[in-house]
Amino acid sequence: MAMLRLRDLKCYYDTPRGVVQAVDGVSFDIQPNEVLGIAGESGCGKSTLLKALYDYIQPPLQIVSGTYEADFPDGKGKVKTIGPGEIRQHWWEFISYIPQGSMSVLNPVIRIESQFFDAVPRDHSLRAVGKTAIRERVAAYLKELELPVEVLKSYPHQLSGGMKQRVLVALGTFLHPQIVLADEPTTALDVVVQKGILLMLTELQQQMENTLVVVSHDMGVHYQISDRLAIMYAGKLVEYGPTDAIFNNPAHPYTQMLIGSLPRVGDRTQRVGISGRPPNLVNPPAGCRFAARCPKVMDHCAHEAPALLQIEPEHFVSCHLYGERAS
Amino acid sequence: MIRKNRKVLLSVAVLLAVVLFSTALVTAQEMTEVGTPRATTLIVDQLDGRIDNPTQTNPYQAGTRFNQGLHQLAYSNMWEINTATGEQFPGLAAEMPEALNDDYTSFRITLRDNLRWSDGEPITTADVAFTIDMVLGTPEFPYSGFLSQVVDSYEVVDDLTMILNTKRSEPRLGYTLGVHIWGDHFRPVPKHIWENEDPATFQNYPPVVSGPYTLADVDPNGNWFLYNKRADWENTDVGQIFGEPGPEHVLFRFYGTEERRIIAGIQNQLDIFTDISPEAWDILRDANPNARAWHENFPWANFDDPCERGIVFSNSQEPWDNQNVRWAIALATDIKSVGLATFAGILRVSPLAVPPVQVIHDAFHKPMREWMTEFAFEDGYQPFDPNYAVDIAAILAEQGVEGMPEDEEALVDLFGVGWWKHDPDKATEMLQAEGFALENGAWHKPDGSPWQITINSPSNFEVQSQRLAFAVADNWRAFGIDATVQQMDSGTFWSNYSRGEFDAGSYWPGCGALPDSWDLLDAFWHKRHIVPIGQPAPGNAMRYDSDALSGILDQIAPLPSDHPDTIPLLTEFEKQFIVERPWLPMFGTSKFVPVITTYWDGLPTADYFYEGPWWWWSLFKYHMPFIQPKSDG
Amino acid sequence: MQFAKFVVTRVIAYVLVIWIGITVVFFVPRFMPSDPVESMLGRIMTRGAYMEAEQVEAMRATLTQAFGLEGTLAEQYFGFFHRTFLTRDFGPSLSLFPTPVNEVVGRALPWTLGLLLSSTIIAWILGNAIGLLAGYKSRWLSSRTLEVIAIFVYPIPYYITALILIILFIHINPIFPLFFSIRGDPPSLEFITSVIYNSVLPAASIVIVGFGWWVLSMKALSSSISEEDFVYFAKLKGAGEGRIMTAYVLRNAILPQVTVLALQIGAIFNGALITEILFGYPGLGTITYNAVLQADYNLLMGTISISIIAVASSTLIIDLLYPFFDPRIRQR
Amino acid sequence: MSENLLELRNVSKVFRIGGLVFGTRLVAVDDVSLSLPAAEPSILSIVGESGSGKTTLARIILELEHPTSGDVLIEGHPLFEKGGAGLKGRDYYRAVQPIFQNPFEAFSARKRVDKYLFNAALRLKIAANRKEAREIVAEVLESVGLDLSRVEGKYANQFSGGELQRISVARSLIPRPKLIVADEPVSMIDASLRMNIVNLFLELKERYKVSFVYITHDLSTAYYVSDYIGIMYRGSVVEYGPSEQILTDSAHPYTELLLDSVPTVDHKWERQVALPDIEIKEFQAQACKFSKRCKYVQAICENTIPPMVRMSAERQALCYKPVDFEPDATAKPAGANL
Amino acid sequence: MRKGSPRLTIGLIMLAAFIILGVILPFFSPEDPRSWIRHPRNLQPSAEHLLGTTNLGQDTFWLLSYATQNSLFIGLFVAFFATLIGVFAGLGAGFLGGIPDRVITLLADVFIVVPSLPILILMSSLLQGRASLVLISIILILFNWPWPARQMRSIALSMRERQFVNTARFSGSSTIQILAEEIVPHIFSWAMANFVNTVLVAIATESGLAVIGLSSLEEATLGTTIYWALQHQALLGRRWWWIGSPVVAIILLFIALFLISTGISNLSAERRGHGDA
Repeated sequence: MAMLRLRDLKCYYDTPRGVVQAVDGVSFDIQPNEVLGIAGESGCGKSTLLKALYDYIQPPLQIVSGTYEADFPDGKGKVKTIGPGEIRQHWWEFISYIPQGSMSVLNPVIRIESQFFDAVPRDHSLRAVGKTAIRERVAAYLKELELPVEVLKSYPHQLSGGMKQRVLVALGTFLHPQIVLADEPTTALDVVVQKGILLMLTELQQQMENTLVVVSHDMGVHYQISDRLAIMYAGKLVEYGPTDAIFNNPAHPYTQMLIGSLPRVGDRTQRVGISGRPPNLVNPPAGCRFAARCPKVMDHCAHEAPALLQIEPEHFVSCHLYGERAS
Repeated sequence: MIRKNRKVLLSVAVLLAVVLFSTALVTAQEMTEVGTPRATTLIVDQLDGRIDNPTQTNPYQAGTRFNQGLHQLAYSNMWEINTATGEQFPGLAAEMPEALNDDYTSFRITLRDNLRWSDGEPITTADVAFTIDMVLGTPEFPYSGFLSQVVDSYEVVDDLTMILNTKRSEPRLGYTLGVHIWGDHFRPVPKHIWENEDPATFQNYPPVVSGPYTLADVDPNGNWFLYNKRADWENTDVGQIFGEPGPEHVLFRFYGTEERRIIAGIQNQLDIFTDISPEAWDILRDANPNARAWHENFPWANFDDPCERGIVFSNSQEPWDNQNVRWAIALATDIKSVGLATFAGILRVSPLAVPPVQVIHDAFHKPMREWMTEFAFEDGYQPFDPNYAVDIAAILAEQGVEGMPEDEEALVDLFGVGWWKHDPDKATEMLQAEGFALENGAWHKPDGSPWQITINSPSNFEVQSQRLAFAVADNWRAFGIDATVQQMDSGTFWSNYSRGEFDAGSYWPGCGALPDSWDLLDAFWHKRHIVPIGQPAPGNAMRYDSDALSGILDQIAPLPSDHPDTIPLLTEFEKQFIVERPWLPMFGTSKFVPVITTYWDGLPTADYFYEGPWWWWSLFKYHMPFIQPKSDG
Repeated sequence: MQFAKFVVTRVIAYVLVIWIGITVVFFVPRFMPSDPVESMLGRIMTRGAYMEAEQVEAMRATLTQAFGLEGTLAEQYFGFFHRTFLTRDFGPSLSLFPTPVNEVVGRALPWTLGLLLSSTIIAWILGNAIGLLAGYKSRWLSSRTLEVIAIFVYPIPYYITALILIILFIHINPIFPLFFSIRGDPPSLEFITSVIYNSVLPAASIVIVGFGWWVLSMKALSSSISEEDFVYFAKLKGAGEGRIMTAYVLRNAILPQVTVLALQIGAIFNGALITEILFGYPGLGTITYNAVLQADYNLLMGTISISIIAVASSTLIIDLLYPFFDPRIRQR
Repeated sequence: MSENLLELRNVSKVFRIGGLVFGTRLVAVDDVSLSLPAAEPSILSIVGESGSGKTTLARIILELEHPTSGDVLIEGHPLFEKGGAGLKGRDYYRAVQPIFQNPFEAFSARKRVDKYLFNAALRLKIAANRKEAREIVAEVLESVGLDLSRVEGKYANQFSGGELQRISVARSLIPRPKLIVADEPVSMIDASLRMNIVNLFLELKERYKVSFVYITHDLSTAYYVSDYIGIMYRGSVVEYGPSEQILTDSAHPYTELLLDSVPTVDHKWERQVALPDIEIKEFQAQACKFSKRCKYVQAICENTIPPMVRMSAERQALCYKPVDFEPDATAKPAGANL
Repeated sequence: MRKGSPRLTIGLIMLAAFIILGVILPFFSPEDPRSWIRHPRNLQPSAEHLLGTTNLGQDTFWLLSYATQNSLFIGLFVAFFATLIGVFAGLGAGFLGGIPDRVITLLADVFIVVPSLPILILMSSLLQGRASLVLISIILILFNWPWPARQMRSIALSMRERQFVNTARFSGSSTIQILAEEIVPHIFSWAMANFVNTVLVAIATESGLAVIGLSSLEEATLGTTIYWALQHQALLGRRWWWIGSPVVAIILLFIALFLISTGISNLSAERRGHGDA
């Protein structure tokens, strides 16, 4: 049974220039105890999807239609189904968020420690035991993660980018949430640091046996850590399935191109990037949104939107290539 | 949110508390802010504003201020003046100085009996002698230089009598060492206090004084000075001459800008005003029924200020060295429009070198009116316009002014004997004869350059002269001269004057409170004072070099005031003055010095004229016995 | 490390600023056309005291000597610096001779500093508080209203506010005293309440005008900081609105405001000067004004030097305190 | 004239950080010597993590930074020699051109993008008049796959990052430079679009016979395009040589670590983490700067600064490992190039 | 952000009204409104005298028009030169560095820290009350250039590091061309806002000086008009049209300039693309 279920979720931004259809009818399930990767280029709606998952819907963003629900163990052995507006009551203990851009998400003028306190929900049992106790718990947790305890007394500018990101990982996992959302957790970091942080994330996931959702535009990262992969393009889910299945047998032309463009050390054969730019989400094309850039484009792609089809066990794709085959 | 609202509530509460607290203060106001009963405290406007050195009461130091009550109430002078009668009278002295020889170089001076210092010690000739020695022996005192020119030697005869020998002839010793205008610097001090001090640095606070009041308290910020009536007022000259002073306390107070003073008057927090503008008087009159100016009705103002106002020329510089130019500019001036613009016509004109204060007006202006009317230039042109008073009264009546007298005599008493005609044609003719040219409505000097006149004016420390300058400039511009006004602070204003570094100026070299104003006329016009331009002048800053005027002054010099030739010779001077026209006196100064009669009776007015309304003169102490708390009825 | 350098350069700049400022102030009045001796003589003579030419000369010599205006300009200059910085003595006031300038300025300085300090702090706190609300809660009607009020109040010159306050609260509705008088002795409650009571209006006129600027600048700052990632993340952390507003937005937005406060001290001082003159408040403003009117070199030197030192020092103090607000400067 | 197009001779750059009293020196570039032969157009990649000094090195080559010591020679002309007859002004700009990391930063938001292209053609005296300039601009735009009519009259924010970076490349081609220095040209661009730019370099190298210095932290693209690779660590070039050799047979343990960290899609990572220590300490260490993280570390690495070891004519490494930790075998001093 | 343009529009309309009042109307004035007793004193507003007459018999409307002219002159003169000097000094300091930078920065600091009003009072007195509007303006320039200079210096310092400057340099642009094409467009809107703000400061300072009687009192400025009105007790005498018209004019002028100033900065923020999500 999936612990998190999305059904035809549409999240739009209401801007002066029109309605941006950032997430437009996405459906999938997130299973417990796995690493889910969400891939796609910038502006494809993956960060918006993450916001929706995190139940942080603020104007101008709004849920237009669709449903979103999660299973929340209430601590008494029972599982409660909660939806938008309720999930946010359980931030950090049920669901947590590791933001991208560690350089700017930490308040430059207060100590890391205080920024930790702010993430402990007001009704959390830890609050009752007092600040000193929280401080000790946090320090102990950092030690567990092999992070220097001094960082708690530091200001953000005193830490390197990697250290800040590790602090954020610690923050996101401190209360052992069921779901950890990580939005581009390693962008702008060097490969060595990137590897360290990704491994730290997956190790923690394995320890806690919870679910980690990682958003990244780097297919290499997904290959390394995800169990399951969702490929998004222009607000739509275009392919969804186990990571290995997708890498072994990429179904959607977009996925194929994403994987095909990856350079590999030791391989100097010609790689082709994807040309063109994604469509404007204020006024997206009627049919397949990838049609304009698709090397395998067909006549009806331009005006008929493809549906999400299962092509092999747990492997879904949204493309007319397969629609035809299936029909 | 709640916390924020609580903050708002708190601040509202604090504000309310402050408001209530302060209203309570205002309503509980039967006492003055300095803690004296309002009903027995006379509150006087402080002429000099805030006094930044309030506890410096050593009367001889250069920076000591007096107008905050010090010389009005605390220090008595040897000889004082009565501006109502135009005579000097003895103050601390028992008699006017008695000349012992015909050269006027040796005098007997006697003191009143039974005078005491405020600490109870008797005032004797030893104190006067000590004061002379002390001042002469302290060159740091500015007055030291002056006194050393006067005193040669003295001889103490007994406690109340002494002989004073002067270095030169002093036919007016009462003027030299006593008050004949404002006050005098010769103020005897108590020997028993001063002999133990270094006079140059002695603060003298609180001062032991000879006057009827003692300085009881001062505001460390110099905003107020409180004086208490001496219990032994009988041992002061005021007590001996006029009896017991009325007010228990006199508070000199600085309220700030004029509007604040007016508000104070409206709120009955000020009994006696110094010098306000006519507009301010209009407001005060409307807002406080107990406000009373010198005259009960129009023109309200007192015209007896001892200096008249007008336009001074730098007479040694062209074109002012030309008598015809000076006359032409006089005829180009429309005195009525100047008067209206300056003080709404509430002014008394003066064509003479002495101010039209009542005693002088009676002694010179009115007797000379006929002569002036007849006076003619060589070409027969008669410049005098004797109808000024009647004409201005008509204009004012048209503007809705009420309560003016009907007959010409009374109007002349009020508005003056007349002034020079406004005759631009004659002025043009005279100027053209001197080589000036009128081109495109603008005057050019004989050398072809445009005629520009800069009139120096006081910035805002002397309102009437300031406004007069603007009004005259306006007038002259209308005539075609490029006249501008240059406002200056007092330091600049006076040093430019003294150095002769000016073109024209709204200065006032026409002063006097008594009929014999020889000393002032001599200082203003005698040619022996002339120094080159650029050097500070000891007198005659106009640098007007006239043998005729100097000659007449020399004739008057050896004569005492009461000599029968004095007044005729002074009249002779005035006639010559009109012929030569060295400056352009215009108006006696109108002083709006209102009083508020809510708490007091007996404040001087035109109807109750025992002394002029000069609260900043040393004669103010003689008002005190006349001023009495208002009786409950 | 950085901090030591910061302090050293800041102090050097402080000394240079004061030196240049005071040098300018020393020379400007020496070239003033008005002469204190003539001014004093003029004052004596307009009061009608008659003197013979020799007597005037004698008096003039006495005054020149007494005022200590002898010697070359250079001698006076070095003498002045020597006095000012070694003996901290500005000599006697000329127009109040022989009262020492120190005494006059010393009496006025606490008043000006008090007025300046209290009104500046009140305006700063009030303005920043409203600006924070207006910037962070820009959708609230109340914060928008306050912002509009600030826009209209900001450009009103000090003196107009002062005059309006005088008319409203002294004339029409006499709540506050017309007459500046302080009762009681310094430590007493009576003294303190009377100081507050007498200072409310002058302070209010500075506050009313001053706070508008802080509202507007704080609003701009806090609305841009509200869009920063760390504020966004704080919301994601579930931190309370109050906490975000204070610890996240305010803590960051206040830093530039501290810097600007240091720069604005001079401008606020100017406003205080005019306010003092209009309210008859016993501070440096009125003294400076009187000193100019009477061409009192020594007093002018005293008041302006003290003004420069006071303003430069407050600026320095704020600058030196700044690192305690901003950990990035403190610890680098 | 000179057999090297670009030559770095013992280039060092020291920054002072901190105050007068307690400030420290930071050697951002530490005695770097490199050369790029002139015979064939080639691509040299400088690879390193942030803080390795690679951007400072690029800025020195671009004359945007003055080296503390050492010199840079372009076709044998020293750039920084005092009073020397180095390349100056227009001559230099005709020889060397930059491509910057963030294309949105490289063009003013208030100036039309095409103005930069036309200016380059006219002001560097490549085109005699506007018409010629138009031809040249059209040609270079075409060579990066863009059409002048689509670029003309637009501002930077009207393009996507990928497009703008291509315009940036086109601009650098206008004076037909010998050398283009590209500082992390793809790091701000989506992974899926990076290859477009990188491929462009390969194409242009052939078409315009232009050499590139390609600064990056991404080993995979570096390998994909380069002829030579220099690996930088804490200011030093720790390994240098033909890219093939370096990546298939790396000599320096740091290169190994880098290679191992690339998120490839070939094999999954082994679970091990070796994260860097506080940076300043490493910069100042009187030892091998990598010794703290090196899995081959030996005593000698922690108390001596290792020398530059030459493995072959074209390969060198700053490490004791290739010589089996024998200091004697390293007699040849660093920096003495070909 | 979108309220930027209405602000600017309202501000510009208001300013246009002032320009008509202060620049165009004085040419049509039937008289020199500074001269006294042209008309009966203290008239109420009427068709003949739109804002009544003063206690000195001047037509308040025409007086206001002259005053606006002079005040605008002071404001624009001071703002123009202070901004110009400030921008060049700041750019110079930022780009040249070294000694010029230190000197300029120090001078700017001196003029920022030294309170200007005592010096202004002193200078007015130094000039023997001959403090013409031009001289007052020059002194105001002296005290107002450091603000833009300081800001410009830091902008220049950051500009120096901006890549597009390097791009231009590598495109063969000279320093002057870089200044004109790259730097100036970036600081233009900022300089405009500073200009407008300085207009405001200059008018306020001059009128402040006038209110304590230290400006050029024969000239009609908004400040001297207030001075004369106060001198004649227009406030307590409730001659509102006299005292009120310059005060209201100052406030409205300030609001107009303020709206323009914020409008410009909002507009430029919008142009820079901060307007969209």
